[in-house]
Amino acid sequence: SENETGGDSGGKTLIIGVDLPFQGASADTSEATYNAMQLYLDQIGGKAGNYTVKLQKYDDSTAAKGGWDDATCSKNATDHVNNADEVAVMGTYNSGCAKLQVGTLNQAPDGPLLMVSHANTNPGLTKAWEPGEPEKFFPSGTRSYARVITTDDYQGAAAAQFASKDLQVKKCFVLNDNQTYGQGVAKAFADEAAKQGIQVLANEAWDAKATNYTALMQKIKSAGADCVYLGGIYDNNGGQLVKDKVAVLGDNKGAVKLIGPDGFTGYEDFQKLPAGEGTYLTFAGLDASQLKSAGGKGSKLLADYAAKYGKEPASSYVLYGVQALQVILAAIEKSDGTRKGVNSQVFSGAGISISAADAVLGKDLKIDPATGDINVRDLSVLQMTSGAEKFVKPWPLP
Amino acid sequence: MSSETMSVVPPTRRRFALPHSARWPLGFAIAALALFALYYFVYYGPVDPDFKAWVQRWLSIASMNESLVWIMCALGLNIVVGYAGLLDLGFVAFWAIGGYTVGWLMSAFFQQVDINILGTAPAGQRGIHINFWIVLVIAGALCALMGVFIGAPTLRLRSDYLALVTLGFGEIIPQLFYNGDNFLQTGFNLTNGTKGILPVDPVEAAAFDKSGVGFRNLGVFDHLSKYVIFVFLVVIIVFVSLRLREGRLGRAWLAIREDELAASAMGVPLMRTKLSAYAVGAIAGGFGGAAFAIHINGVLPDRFKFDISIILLAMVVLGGMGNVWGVILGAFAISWVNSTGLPQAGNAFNESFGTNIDFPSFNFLLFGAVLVLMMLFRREGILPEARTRLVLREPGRTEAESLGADMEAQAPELEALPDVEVAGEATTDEGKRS
Amino acid sequence: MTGATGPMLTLNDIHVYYGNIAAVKGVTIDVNEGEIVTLIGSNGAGKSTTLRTISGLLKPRKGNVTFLGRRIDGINAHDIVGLGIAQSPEGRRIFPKMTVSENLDLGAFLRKDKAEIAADKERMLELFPRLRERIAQKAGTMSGGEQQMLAVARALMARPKLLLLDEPSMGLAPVLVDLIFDTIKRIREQGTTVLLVEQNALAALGIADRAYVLESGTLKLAGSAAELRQDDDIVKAYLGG
Amino acid sequence: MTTSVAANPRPRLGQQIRTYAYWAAAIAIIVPTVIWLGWEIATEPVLFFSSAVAGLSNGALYALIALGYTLVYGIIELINFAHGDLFMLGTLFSGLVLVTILGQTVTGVSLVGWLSFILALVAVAAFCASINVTIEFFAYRRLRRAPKLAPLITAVGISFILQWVGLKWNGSMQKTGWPSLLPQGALNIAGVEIRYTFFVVLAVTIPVLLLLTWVVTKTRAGKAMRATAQDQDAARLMGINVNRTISFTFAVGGALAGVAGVMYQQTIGTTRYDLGFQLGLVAFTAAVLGGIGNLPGAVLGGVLIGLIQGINDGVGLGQKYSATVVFTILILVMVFRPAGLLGSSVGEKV
Amino acid sequence: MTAAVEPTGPVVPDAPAAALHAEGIKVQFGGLIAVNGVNFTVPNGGIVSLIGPNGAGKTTFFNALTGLYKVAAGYVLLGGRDITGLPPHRVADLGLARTFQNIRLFGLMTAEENVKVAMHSHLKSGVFGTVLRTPRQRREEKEAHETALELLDFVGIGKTAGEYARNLSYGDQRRLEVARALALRPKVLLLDEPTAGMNPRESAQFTEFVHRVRDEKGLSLLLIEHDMSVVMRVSEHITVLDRGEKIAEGSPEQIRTNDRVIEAYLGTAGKESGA
Ligand SMILES: Nc1ncnc2c1ncn2[C@@H]1O[C@H](COP(=O)(O)OP(=O)(O)OP(=O)(O)O)[C@@H](O)[C@H]1O
Ligand SMILES: Nc1ncnc2c1ncn2[C@@H]1O[C@H](COP(=O)(O)OP(=O)(O)OP(=O)(O)O)[C@@H](O)[C@H]1O
Ligand SMILES: CC(C)C[C@H](N)C(=O)O
Ligand SMILES: [Mg+2]
Ligand SMILES: [Mg+2]
Repeated sequence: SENETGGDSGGKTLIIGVDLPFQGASADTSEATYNAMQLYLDQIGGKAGNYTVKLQKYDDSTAAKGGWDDATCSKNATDHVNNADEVAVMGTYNSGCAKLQVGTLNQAPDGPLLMVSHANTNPGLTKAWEPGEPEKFFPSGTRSYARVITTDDYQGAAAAQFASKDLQVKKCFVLNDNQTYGQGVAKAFADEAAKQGIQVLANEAWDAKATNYTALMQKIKSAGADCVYLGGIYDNNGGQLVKDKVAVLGDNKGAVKLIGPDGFTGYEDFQKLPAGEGTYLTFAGLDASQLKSAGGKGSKLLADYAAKYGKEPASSYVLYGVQALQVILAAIEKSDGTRKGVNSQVFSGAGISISAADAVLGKDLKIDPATGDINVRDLSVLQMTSGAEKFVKPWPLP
Repeated sequence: MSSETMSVVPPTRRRFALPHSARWPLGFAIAALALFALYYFVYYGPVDPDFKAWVQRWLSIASMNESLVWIMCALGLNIVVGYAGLLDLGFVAFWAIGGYTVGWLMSAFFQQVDINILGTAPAGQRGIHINFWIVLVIAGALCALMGVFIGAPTLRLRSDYLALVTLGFGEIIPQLFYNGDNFLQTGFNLTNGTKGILPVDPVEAAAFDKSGVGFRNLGVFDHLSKYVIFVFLVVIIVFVSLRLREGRLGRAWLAIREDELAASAMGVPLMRTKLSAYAVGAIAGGFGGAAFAIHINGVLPDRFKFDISIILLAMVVLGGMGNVWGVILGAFAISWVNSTGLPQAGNAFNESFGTNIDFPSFNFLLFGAVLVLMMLFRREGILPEARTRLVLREPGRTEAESLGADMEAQAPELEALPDVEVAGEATTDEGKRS
Repeated sequence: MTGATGPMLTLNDIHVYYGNIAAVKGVTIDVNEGEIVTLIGSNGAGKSTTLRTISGLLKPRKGNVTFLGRRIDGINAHDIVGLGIAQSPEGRRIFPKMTVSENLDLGAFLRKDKAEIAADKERMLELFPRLRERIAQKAGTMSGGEQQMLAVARALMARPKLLLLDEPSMGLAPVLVDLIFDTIKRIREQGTTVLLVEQNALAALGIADRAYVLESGTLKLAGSAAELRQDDDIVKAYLGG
Repeated sequence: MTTSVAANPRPRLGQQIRTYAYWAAAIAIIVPTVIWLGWEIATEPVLFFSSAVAGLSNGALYALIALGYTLVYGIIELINFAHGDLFMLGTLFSGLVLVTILGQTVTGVSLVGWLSFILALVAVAAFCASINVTIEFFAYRRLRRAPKLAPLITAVGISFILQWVGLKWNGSMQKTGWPSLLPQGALNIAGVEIRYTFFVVLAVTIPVLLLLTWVVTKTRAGKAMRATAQDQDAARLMGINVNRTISFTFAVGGALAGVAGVMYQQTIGTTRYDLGFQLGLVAFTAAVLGGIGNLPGAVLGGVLIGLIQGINDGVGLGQKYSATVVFTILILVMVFRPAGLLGSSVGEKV
Repeated sequence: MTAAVEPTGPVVPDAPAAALHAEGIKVQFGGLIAVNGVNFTVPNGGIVSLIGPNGAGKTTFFNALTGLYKVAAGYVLLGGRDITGLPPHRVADLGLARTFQNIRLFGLMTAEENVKVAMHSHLKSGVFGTVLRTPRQRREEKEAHETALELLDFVGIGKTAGEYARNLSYGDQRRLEVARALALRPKVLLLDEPTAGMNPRESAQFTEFVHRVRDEKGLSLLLIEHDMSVVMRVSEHITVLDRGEKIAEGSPEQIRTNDRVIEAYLGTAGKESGA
């Protein structure tokens, strides 16, 4: 890896690692994301500037876990670094996984290896959140992580405001799945809910291994909640959780509302689950229906995707995946083809910006070179209606 | 040397022959050194990039280091199960404790305090920063203590129950770590929960790189230097295992494995002897845990699951209970297949046949099948100790008589099978003993 | 004796192995109906192995076993019991977690005649009053000798045509040793054939019609019990003379 | 006898201290627990009893699984780690029978529903029984005379293989959203809800327990099973067909796993390839808690564990400590009553 | 204790000075009193037998002496020292060794190792000594090795030192049990039915062996035995138990002619076969 050929870079092939959970509940979304990215790359001729670009899959999940896996995430990080031609990583899907990788990627011997995520919403990756964050992810002193989606401090807050203002909720019981992302978004929700005058009855973890949640729901019932917030991902036995919520606390359209974050969006299983009906969901961006109705590159890509694969992807994160790819391609295009070069395109000078015409999100985008965060902050409220996520309203943010 | 002796072959040969007991240690040393040389050249020598890629793919140093961690823990379990015959299904607890010791004492996690004992953290960082080598000793001690703590109330139990209770501890302790961000609902953050404690401080040790050997803090990518540390730890554990087995304690362990009641009537204090097996095994587990923490540069509770205990047990059994060399082989084989063999073979297969089979998901099948087939056809492991072979092959006559067990004769059904292999082994076994 | 032709039980040149080790190497034995035949020999001679082979717990690698004109080597042990061979095995092998009563019942496992079974059980308790005292005790907690009584009684509960006894007097008090030998004589009178293995060779030869002497897995001598009692070698080797 | 002193044993100080420590520890554990429970009942009766009932319904299911565990253990002293996984396959097969084959797609009670339910019970029981018998035939039978560790490890291996089957069959995700044919809804007693399905589970578990107890203690087959359990060669000498007896035991154990599978699929209705492994541990714990090998003990143990979990979820440390609580109790029972709640210890005779 | 018990033999007056003295031993299993108030003495250097019908409580009494069972009443003095209620390994340490009615060797250890196990309490080296192989540890191991071989030779199975115990013949296993017990350097050796399964000739040889052990190792022996020829020849003093109680004690001659013993134990024929 030392003898990197710096000079003559014409036609050199560079690799973008695509690090997603290709197994378990998120598998469909990951597969669709990868396919959409490949589709987009093919459409633009597989090149970024002078460089030929290839995608390489990395699976950060295991069949055994049925979702992302600590050990696999850490191992992938090493593999990314060891793959000499890889200049950037697109991913990961789950914030917890990203937090295990960024530190390693950042210390790659030949310069920090850039990661751009389309789905990590946990704030700590780019801004102060838990002790030591985000500095602890960047031991080399240079930032190397960016994302094209908003963060949970906003998402949680939006959900709390929606619950209070639109749903008139008074007492909310907050659950989290005990993972990085789930705890974060649950905390953000609980903090804002308290500010909004909602009584937060508890913020406690649900056990993904439990056979059922009847006793837990009884507890929520006897606490008198009129709202249950699920901070976490559907993968963690979310189906059973929702079923037991309905069995004990009644319909989601009834007295006790059920609210979830983006971790419950895009799962076909959940959409098919009868008990899911009426659940409110937030999404830390624009959902597919909005992107489609906005027209432009995004909606064209979705149409092409549907033409090629028979149906549109279930998750809105698929387009965000392509958006992350666009950011990486832009960085590669401007760079000298080395890891260091690619990364510094994002985190120095003006950073990366993509015009509304080019961006699949259809907005003028800019990655803040100081933090790696994106300038647009969209938040959508959705509701599970007859087996599909239906857009309810956007939630304006400060 | 006179010409007559020259003509006689055997004496000349004997001059080069190794004592039997030195064969395996020497083999191990050669393998370890050869690997070191290989990695050194792959990383820092002028090697063909294809070869480098090949090594990285099939025998990457990171997975080698992980194998070494498995080996340490398997060796620890071997003392408990293989030597003392105490079935422990919760060994993962020690691995976890060893890991967290590093997490606690070598990171910025405890922001409340500022302790630095020969630590390697960047100046000004709060937390507890103690030198790895001290922490290693602490981890061993803590695990030994935990071993005694776990053992004391439970070692009186019959073997099955002991298995269950250790299993219980193997579930409880990781769960306490897992939920330790709000330890027992007290609000105290003991372990940072699922998010784990990372990164941990670098280890200060001999570093091997392009420029040769130096003494400095190791970085995330100093795999080779960590390899040296891990091999060193394995050597210590092997050495202690071998020495203990020979002595008074090893005999007492064996006696307990054979017949607890008779052992106690012969003056062997049961509790103390069993506890010592637990403690010594736990220390090895603690070393493994500490090594693992510096290998992955942190600790994450998710790794410490029940299956780890089972896999460790499988390693011990596959390799040959009671024989450290067998256990090393077994542990290496299983961890290599899990981390590298299966996925890479799968990739190779998928690439060349254009299929899309998810090979790693077959590891359940592979793993299960290996266990079952081993038990059916080679119960004593790949590299059995003569004694263990007998334990698992054909229980003795006295046992059958005194316990009224069902193990007296070979099953008539089996008698009917032409069992050539068994015959061959039995003779070699006889040969070895004499 | 019911006019059957030929011996009731024949072992014809049997070879029996434990794994690789030959325990019995070419033994030929006949037992005629109504006889008491004893098998003597020093430790490890292969006596118990022979009995286990008859019962079908072991399979001879070579040779055959015939019972009432039928080959029984290779037949399942439980079927052999059905043919009328019961054994009181070496080491007692009572069911330790079952009561004395249940143990006795199991002796009659293959029998269907409830009333008769009850009567037989009563008879056993009569014979060994100690067992009656302990009737509801878990057999495993009984003393060695008590277990031995139970093992013999259990075998008798099967009402076998051929009874195999492996060291029935082991660990018994002298009074009971006498009782056991008396009992053996008595059941023979009632028509049961007995093959007896004993260390207490003197006593065994005292009640047996014929005897076989085993030595390291092979047959060393055979003859009438009375003859063997006079044989100097035998006396020297086994009777402590 | 000149000095016929009725000498009393002279207790040693160390021993005395140990006895006191033992009792002190027992009291130190029991008293606060009882006080705490009392306090919870007094302050939040509805929550307490609701959680308890929720736990009990799980417990009844654990009991069914534990029965199969204890039965097999009782006969061949094998901790059959694969039992839970067989149960998991049972849940999947139940789904297959009811949804795919019988075409049940909506939740709700009907005569056809009940008939299908009963048919599923029979079919799944038969399915699991035959798998179990097959496993016994190919694996455990060859290990009859091997020391305990060998079949134990084999069982672990089989467990992995069955999990793999589940993984390939169902994928690595939770399978959920099956329709249930059992009456939904709940009986409300002073605010405490008892789901109707609980009664169905009881209506299955209790007769099964009684039937099994009768089989094991009263029938010839049962006697053969117990004899085989203790000494296989001696059992052969009694005329017992040991292989058939063990096959029969595995068949019954498998059928129990199947019945539990149907009940689980119909009442809880979420499964995953590793469900069986987890519940297997719980069920095994239940079996040991009750006294392993003891049938009523298994049911008691299962119900107790469910109850404890429920109370812990509702008013205790919370769900995330459920394994900790269950296993702590298990360890305490092992320490204070090593033979389990209903088991009796037979000391070794020397 | 029933009044019927007559001290028929030379009662040891100075009990505490005896090698082993048990007073009022009572063992209970639930409602069953297996041993009831038995007083018992093994004089220094004596060979004493315990006989009695099956189920009389002999083995149970042994187990009570060696700490395997808890006594409900009574105490045990070993060389004047109270050992009641001590755990088995402590009892063994203090010099009370035993063999088992059912042989309980460590089957998969060699004969030599079997013997060395019993030296556990005499050896001193700990974990560190063993790992570092200190000179002291090496010396100790060497001595242990020599002692073990010596003991095996003593019981006549020196050739089998390297054999696994389970491969030894029955008679050799019995001998190994004795060698192992001797390795404890006991003051008193308890043998439970040592000749069971031996043929009369071997039993006869055993008698001499017992004397040799006593004389050369300078210890006291207590044995349980049903073979009257052995008992009568070997014992200096015999105690008879029946139903947990002592019904007689005395010299072999006294016992042989004691009516109660004949009735309960020997039977009429017992005399002939025992002679
Ligand atoms: N389960 C076994 N495994 C291996 N070898 C055995 C087994 N059982 C017996 N043997 C060996 O087979 C030979 C014959 O043993 P067997 O038990 O038949 O002798 P025996 O004549 O009954 O002696 P004893 O008087 O001691 O009962 C002996 O050498 C013995 O060690
Ligand atoms: N654990 C126990 N539980 C219940 N009863 C027991 C237990 N152990 C022994 N017994 C009973 O106590 C009595 C004494 O048994 P013990 O073994 O001491 O007899 P023994 O004198 O050694 O007889 P043997 O000469 O037959 O060996 C017997 O009746 C036996 O059934
Ligand atoms: C797609 C989501 C389930 C992932 C989540 N936003 C996270 O950061 O982990
Ligand atoms: Mg025999
Ligand atoms: Mg006895």
